[in-house]
Formats: sequence, C-alpha cells, structure tokens
Amino acid sequence: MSFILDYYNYWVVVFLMMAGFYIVISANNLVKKIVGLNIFQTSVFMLYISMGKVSGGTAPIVVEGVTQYSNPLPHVLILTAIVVGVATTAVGLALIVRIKRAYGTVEENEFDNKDDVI
Amino acid sequence: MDFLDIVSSILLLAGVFFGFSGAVGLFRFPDFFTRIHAASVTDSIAAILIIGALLLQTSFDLNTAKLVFILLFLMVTSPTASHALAKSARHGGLLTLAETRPQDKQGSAK
Amino acid sequence: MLEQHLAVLPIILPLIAAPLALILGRSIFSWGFATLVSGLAFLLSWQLLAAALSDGVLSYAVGGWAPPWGIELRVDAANAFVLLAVTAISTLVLVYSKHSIEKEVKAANHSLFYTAHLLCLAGLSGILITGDAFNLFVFLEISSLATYTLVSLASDRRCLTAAFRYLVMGTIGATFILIGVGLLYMKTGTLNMLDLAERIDLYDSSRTINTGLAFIMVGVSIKLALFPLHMWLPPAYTHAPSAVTAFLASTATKVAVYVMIRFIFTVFGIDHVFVDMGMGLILMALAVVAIFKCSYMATVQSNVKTVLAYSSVAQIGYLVLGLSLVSVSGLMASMIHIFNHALMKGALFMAVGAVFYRVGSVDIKDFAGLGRKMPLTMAAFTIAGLSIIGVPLTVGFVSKWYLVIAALEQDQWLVAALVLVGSLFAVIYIGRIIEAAYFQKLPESRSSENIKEVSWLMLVPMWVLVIANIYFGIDTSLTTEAANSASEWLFQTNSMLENKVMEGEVLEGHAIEEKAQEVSS
Amino acid sequence: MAEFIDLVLLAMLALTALRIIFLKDLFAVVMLFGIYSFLSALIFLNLDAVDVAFTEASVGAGISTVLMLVTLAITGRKEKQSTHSSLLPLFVVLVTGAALIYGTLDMPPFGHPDNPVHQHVAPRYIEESPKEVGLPNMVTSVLASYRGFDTLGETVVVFSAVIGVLSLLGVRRKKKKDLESGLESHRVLHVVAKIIIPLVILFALYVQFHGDFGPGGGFQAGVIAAAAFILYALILGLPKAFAVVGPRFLQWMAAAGVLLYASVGLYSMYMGGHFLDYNQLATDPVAGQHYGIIIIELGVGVTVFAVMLNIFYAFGSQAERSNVQ
Amino acid sequence: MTDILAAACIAILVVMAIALVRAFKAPTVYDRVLGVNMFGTKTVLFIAASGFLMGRPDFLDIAIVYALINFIGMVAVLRFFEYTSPIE
Repeated sequence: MSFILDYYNYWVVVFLMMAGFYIVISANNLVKKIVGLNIFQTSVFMLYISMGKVSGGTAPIVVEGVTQYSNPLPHVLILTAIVVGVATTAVGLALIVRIKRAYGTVEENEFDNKDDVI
Repeated sequence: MDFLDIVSSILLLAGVFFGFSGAVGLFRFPDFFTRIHAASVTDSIAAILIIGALLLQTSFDLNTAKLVFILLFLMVTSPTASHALAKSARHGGLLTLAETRPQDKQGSAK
Repeated sequence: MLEQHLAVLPIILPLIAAPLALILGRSIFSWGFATLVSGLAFLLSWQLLAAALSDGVLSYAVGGWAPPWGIELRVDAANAFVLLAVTAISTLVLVYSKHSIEKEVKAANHSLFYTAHLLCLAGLSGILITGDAFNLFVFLEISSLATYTLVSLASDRRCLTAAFRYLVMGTIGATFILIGVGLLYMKTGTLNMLDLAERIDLYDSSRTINTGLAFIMVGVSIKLALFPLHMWLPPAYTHAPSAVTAFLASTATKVAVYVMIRFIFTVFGIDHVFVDMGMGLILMALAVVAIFKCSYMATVQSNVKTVLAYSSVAQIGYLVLGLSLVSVSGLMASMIHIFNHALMKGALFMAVGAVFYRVGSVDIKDFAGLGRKMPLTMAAFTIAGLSIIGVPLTVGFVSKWYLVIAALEQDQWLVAALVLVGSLFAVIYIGRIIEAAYFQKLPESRSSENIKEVSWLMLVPMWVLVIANIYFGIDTSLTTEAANSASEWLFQTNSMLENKVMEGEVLEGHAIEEKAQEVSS
Repeated sequence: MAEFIDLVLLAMLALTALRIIFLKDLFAVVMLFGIYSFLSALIFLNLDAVDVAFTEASVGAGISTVLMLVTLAITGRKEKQSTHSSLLPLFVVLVTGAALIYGTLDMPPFGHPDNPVHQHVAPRYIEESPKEVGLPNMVTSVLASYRGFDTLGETVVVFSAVIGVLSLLGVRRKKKKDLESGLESHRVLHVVAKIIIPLVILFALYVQFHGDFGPGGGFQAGVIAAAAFILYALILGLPKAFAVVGPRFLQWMAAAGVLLYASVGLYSMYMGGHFLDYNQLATDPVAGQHYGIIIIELGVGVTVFAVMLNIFYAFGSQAERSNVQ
Repeated sequence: MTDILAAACIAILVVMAIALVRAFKAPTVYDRVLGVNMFGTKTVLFIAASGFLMGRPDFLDIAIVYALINFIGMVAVLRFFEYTSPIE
C-alpha cells in the first residue's frame, strides 16, 4: 500500500503525458496537435513539480516559524519551461494560420494530397 | 470556537449550499436561459458568502484587502459574463423553452 | 578582460546583437551588423579553441555562483572545435545570404531574418558551451524556435507544412530531453553535467537513470535526425530558403551530434552507455541503415535540395557510426567529420542556392547545361560533390579514411566495407547532377533566358568553403590535431569520471576547491 | 489533506485528458484545454509551487487558450475524421509509457524529505539565499540570480517567438473602422471593461514589484498587463488598442527588455565580475543583488508584456482579415 | 474551524467536478461555456478557501489571477462566437 502511496502521483502524471503524446502523434487536425503538445508539456511540468514537493513542507517563501520548505529549484526550471512552451505554441499556431491561408485546410492528410509529397 | 468562527462557519456552509444548488440547477433546468439563471445567481451569492466567511478569518491586513478585491472583482465580472453569454446565445438564435414548444408559439412574441 | 570572459562572449554577443538587428530595421544595416557580429564570434571562438588547446578546460561561473549552484559554462577542445565550425559557417552564410535572401524572402521580413539567424547562432553556441543540463534545454529551444522561423520564411507554401512538421517533431524531442533531464535530476539532485556524472555512477543500476538516458538519447536523436526519426529533415531542408538550408545542414545537426557525444562521454560514461545498456550496437545498426536507406533515397529524388537533404541524413549515419565504435580513433573520425561535413554541405547548398537564384528552381533537369552558363558555381558544386564522395585530396577522403581506420582497428571489417560501399551511392547521386550540368544541353526553352554567373558576394563564401575543402583535404594537421585532442580529452574525462567513483566523494572536495579559487580571484 | 486534494485533482485531469482525445469539436477541445491548464495550476499550487501556478494559470489558461480560440476562428472548429490508422501511435505511446513506468520503479518516493533532490543543491538555496540574495521568495532568488542565465535565455525564447509570429503573420496597421467593431453590441461589457482594466494594470504593477516577497515577478506581471490590453482589444476592437500601444512600439519594447536584461550582465562584467554577477552592482553585495534583480525583472516584464500583446495583435488582425473576406 | 474549512474545500471540489461534467457533455455549446465559467469561479473560491486551510493565505494573488483569466476567457469566447456560427 505504501508503494502505491509513494508512486501514484508519478503514475498518473505518466498517464497524462502519454495522453498528450498520443494526441500529438495521432491527431490529423493541426490545432488539436498543438493542444496535445501543450498537454504533453504541462504533464511533464507536473513531473518536475511533484519531485520538488516535501510532505509537510510549504511554499518556498520565507515565513516566520516555518523550517520545512519545498524545493524551489524545480519551480524555477518549470517557470522557464512554461515560457518556452507558450513560445512554441504561439509559433505553431501562427504556422497553422498561414497553412490555412495557403492550403484552405488544416487537416494533415488533406494538404498532403495537395502537394506532391517529397 | 469563538463568535466570529461560528458566524464564519455558518456563512461558509451557506455558501457551499448555494454553490451546490447552482450546480444542480445546471443539470436540472429545462432550457439554457433558466440554467444560466440558476448558475449565475448562485455563483454570486456563493462568492459573497464564502469570501465573507474568509474575511472574518483575517486580521485586517493585506489579505483582507485582497479578499475584498476578489469579491469586488467577482461581483462585477461574474454577472457581466453571464449576461453577455445569455445575450450572445440569444443573438446566436437559441430559443427558450416556451418558444420551442409548438403550443406556446403565440406567446413567444417578444 | 577579454581572456577572462572568453567563454561567455560567443553566446552573449549574438544574443545581444539580435534585438539590435531588429531595431536597426533596414535590411542592409541588419545584414551588415549581423555579419560583423558573426565574424567577431568567429574570431572569439578561434581564441577560445587556442585557449582550450593550451589550457585544457575553461570553466566560467555565470553570475559568480560556483557550480553546481549556479550555471557553469565549460569549454574544452571538443566544443571549441565544433563552435569554430559553427561560427565560421554562420559568417560565410551571412555574407552569402544578402542576395540569396533578396530573391527568396519578401522584403518586409529581411531584418527579421537576420535577427532569427543571430538568435539561432546564439542558441547553437549556448548548447555547445553550457555545462548545465537544463541550460542546454533552454538554448536548444532558442535555436529551435529561430530555426522554425527561418525555415518558414521561404516563399513556397510547402515551407509552412515543413516548418510545422519540424516544430512538432522538434518539440517532442525537446520534451523528451526535458523528461530525461528531470529523471536524472530526480535521482541526483543536480543539473550541472560534471556533478551529474559524479552522482550518476553512485546509482549505477538504477532503472530511473537508465530511462532518463533512453529519453535523452531519443530526444537528441530526433534533433540530429538519426535514421528512423529523420522524417522532418528532408522537407525542411528542401523548402527552406537556400541560405537557411546551407546554415542548418552544416551546423544544427552537428551541434546535436555534439550533444549526444557530450551526454555519452561526460555525463553517463561509456561503460554505462555502451557496456551496460548496449547502446553501441543499436547506434551502429541505425547508423548503417541510415547510410544505406537514405543514400538510396538520395539517388531517386528529382529535387537537388532533397537529394542533398537525404545525403545529410546518410552523413549523420557516418557521424554516429564513428562514435558508436567507442574508441579514440572512432570518436576522432566523428569529430573530423563534423567539421568536414560542415564544409562540404555548406558549399553544396550554397551552390544550389546560387542556381536557384538564377534559374528559380532546382530540379535535376534544371541543371542541364549550367556547366557552361554558371561555370564557377558548378565547379564549386563539383568539387564539393567529389568531397562528399570521398575522392582523395578532399576533406571527404580524410573523414572516410579515419572512419575506415577506426573500424579496422576494432576488426570491424564489415563496417569498413559498408562505409566504402556507401560511398558508391554518393557517386550515383552526385554523378546524376554533375552529368546534367556538364553533359546535357541547355533546353531550347531556356536558351533565351539570361542565365549567368551569380555575383561575387555569393561566389566568395562558396569558394572559401570549396578551397577549405581542398586545403583541409591536403593539410590535415589542424583538423586532426584538434579532433585528436578533443577526443582524447573526452576519453580522459570519461576515465577520470570512472576513477572518481572508486574514490567516492572526491568531487565534493574538487567542487569546493573550485569555489574557493573563484572567491579569491 | 493535501494528498487527498492532489488525488481528486489528478483524477479530474485524467478525465479531462481522456475527453479531449475523443472530442471532435475543436471549440470544446480548446475549452477543455483551458480547464486542463486551470487544474494543473491547482496541482502546482497544492504542491507548493505558487509561482508556477501563477504562471500556468495566466499563460496556459489565459494566453494559450485565447490564441487557440483566435486560430479556431480562422481555421474552423470541426475536426474531420482521420483516415490513417491509430494503431501505430497507440503502440508508440504504449512503449514510451511503459518505459516511463519502468523508470518510476526506482524513483525516490513522492514527497519524502530524504530524496536526493532535497539533499544536494537545493539546501543551499533554502538556507543561504535569504542571506546571500536577501529575498524571502527563494524562487525569485534562484530564478533571477543563481540561474539568471536561464532566465535570460527564457526572455530570449519569448523574443524569438515574437520574431517567428511577426515574420509569419505580420501586423496590419490598416484601419478598417467600419468593419472592426469589437463587441459593439455588448454595452455592459464596455462599461465593465473600463472599470476593470485600470485595476488589472495596477495588479500587474503590484505583481511586478512584489515578486521578491510573494508569488509573482516580471514574467507573471508582463502576462497580466498584456492580458489587460488583450481584454481591451477584445472588447473595444484592435484599432482602438493600436491607438493606445502600437505594434511598432511593442516590437521596440520587446527588444529593449532583452537589452535591459543583458546590459545588467555587461555592466557587472565592466565592474570586474562575471556575467550577471549582481554582487558587483553596489558596494554591499546584498544591495547589489537587490538592484540587479529589480532591473532584470523589469526587463523580463517589459519583454513579456510586449511580446504577448504583439502576438495577440498579429493573430487578431489575421482573424479580422478572414472575417472581411 | 479547520474541519469546517476542509469540509467546505471538499464541497467546492465536488461542485467543480459537477461543472466539469457539464463541460464534458453539454446539450448546447453555450451550456459548455457556462460549465467552464462556473468551474472557473468555483476554482477562485477553492483557492481562497484552501489558502486559509493550508495556513498560507498570502497566496490569494493566484485567486485574483484566476478570476481575471476566467473573465478574459469568457470575453474571448464571446468574441469567438461572433466569427463562427455556434449552433452545433
């Protein structure tokens, strides 16, 4: 039982990651692909934040009378990673808008048919 | 448990009760306009009660100010959002229950 | 002052220059500025290589915080050598790109192009120099975002889908690296690569570490377009503007190969990767398949840029093959080939870009008769093509020579033979193009068009690379020396790393020593 | 209690993710993605990552969702039936997931204070940073000082994003007043927006300068300030927003923020320290750290504000164009 | 007091879950938006209450952000409806 209590968090996070990953590689619609990519990344962020947690600890902002803090380093890394994620999302969505203008569709199989694939 | 705590608990429980009734209303009412009515009204009252309860827990510091800010913000935005959504639904062509019932057709004139 | 900050300057110079190039706004100004900055970065990395060759390793603590608490930049012979190639190519491509970009990118985007180029350069330099696993991810994303932008700047609509595919694949790769780094961090509590190396071995049999290794390897393999994960590369290289293709083909994947080398040799240790995990065999198999499959694919394409793109994937096979041999000479062959392949592919794509500039498309049939119309361009193409094939007196021959020697050293006769057979494919795909250029007549429909040689601004960088192809093919002392000391250095740190495990907590003391030194200086 | 909340939130997340896989209506997908972001921010909050929760809520649920909605307005909201088989993706995902589960087996237990993560590098941040850097918020200390180079990289990533979006979409300055109206018919929204927007900007300033002591900082403040302007543009229309802050100016601002950040680093080099060594900025190292952090947070805030708003402008003007045609 | 706060937090979580179900499956697209909106406002209350439960009430800033983002999301959705026909 303690085994499950120790790891359930990671397992659910893995499930979430894989759900996002599945959407990325199986979706035919480009917008949905980007949504999947975001879910995938957000779930990876949860993996990082989970490992920074200390049971009984509190947020890493100094308060009188608290000695046990959670680890601030993963938080810093994930702040950076979130920014990277939104930057990628913005560029990806901009590409989708242009693809819609150029091909009239955002379904992967449809614009593949419109060009001779190399 | 002193007096403030008791008042605060009562407010909290009342707020939760209204929150529940709104959620039930979301499913139980027959058409969109009645549902949004249930949701938005209870949303506001639940926010007032719960944040009011929390206000009693603070000791007049920055947190009090923040809570008041949240309360004001919710008071302004939540009804606005509901109103705008209902309006948008109306413009989008959604009909009330009375209008969709054929026998009430004559009553649906605005 | 300069010596003290030598390690950080190649990163921050283009990083600061990028916003300035945007502010300059006018195409001509940002071009001149970007070229100047890139040239300066080249000079700096020359200095850096000299310093690394004489002093061994340069460590720079950003923000004055000693590693592992702060971010460390670490320069040794290996990454200084790759950095030199990257900055050199970047400068040449920038010189070349002025006219090429005028033709292929619409005018409003010119300053954005140079900004993105500088960002990409800054990202690549950062990946090479940083000694921090997470910092590597950040710079990887800077260079990737800039790359997606650069690829999508072409006027053909197909560049958009190519860039999108690249974006999705690239982001998956980066996320895999992020997962891998996270798993390592979880087990070790550190992000500094040197410190990671120390602490990983304490948990040698850990399943978490092995999974982390696997994820980093897969992520890096996507970035370097190793065989089954290369699908993003051919469309991206084919449809990107020619100058961008020349830059990316000769730098981006090389940097990714370096990242792989770095993780294997200085973080995980070869014993762990090759002996315990058996990655050597996997990498070797994938490399051989890549060489054959993609060389074959290159022979059946009609678009010359696609031909060269598939050839690039095949060449990545050679790079990975060298490092999968796990020997100083194998690694040295890889390091030499990183440098040499940058020279060859840079020249080839520049020549193709020149053809595109005059003719407007680059199908093989469009090359017919160009040998007479554009003699200098086609001569450059021919020499660089011979280099790809591996004809003696070119750098291609040097690379293949060392690769075959390294394979024979380990009695891998089959591998050596396969390398040579792979070259035959290169004869076919390069031969088809050269045949069209010199032995076919210019079609009647084109004879009225005014096809002539391109301007010197495009020819000079192209020919600099061609001459470098020949020069380093004859005088191999610089490349072999640098590559040799780089690979010896990598093996040395690797063995140091394995010794330290025996001695237990030695690094703790070492780290404290370093910190003390910095405080006093 | 924290574990219980964690479990409930994780269950909700899993259900949301599953629902997103099977939904074909992209509008619903984007709505659920907003919820997904909100929920994950709650998880971050529950796991003590206050700053991360702050960022995820404002970026994931705010900016990303709004951008996705604008994209949907251009591309249409129905996903078509996929033709290729979903077996190969499923296989890839199962293999990857199995590898990860295999990796979890040797992981240190969740939340245990003896884990390597809490033993090696982090203790110095927790114990020393309030003295060395002098800020109560350790996340800000690590972000801006110990790992300031990462944050410079992060700012440059944001800057690259705007370069990419501008080169792809551009921002049209052409004013089409007769076509562009915002939410003209929603009078109530107009009034409410005028009350709220100044408050939001005030809140953004609070977050910017209070980030040293509580959750927040340059990045979050930039996003919130941008959100205020996005609200303005959504309700009153892009031309009116352009009149307040034009895209050209934003482009300049984005560059200026990065340069401000980098110039702190250059100045500390000039003063004889390493790049981004704030100790050199004043005679007292702690005061130097404080100056350095305030300036670089300002640089981050300026860049992020300019970039987020400019990206929205670019998407918004595209949506209007498609509406006209 | 803590017990009642904890009970209230759980109750708000349940309300959130109900709103989530509405967002999953809704008769009209407006109902979906309504569910999302309700989810958002209840989240604000949840954060406020749980802050007091955890003894760190200074995190109310996040509740403010949630309220703000929720509103912006709603406005964006309304704007989106002007571009496309929302009736499924």
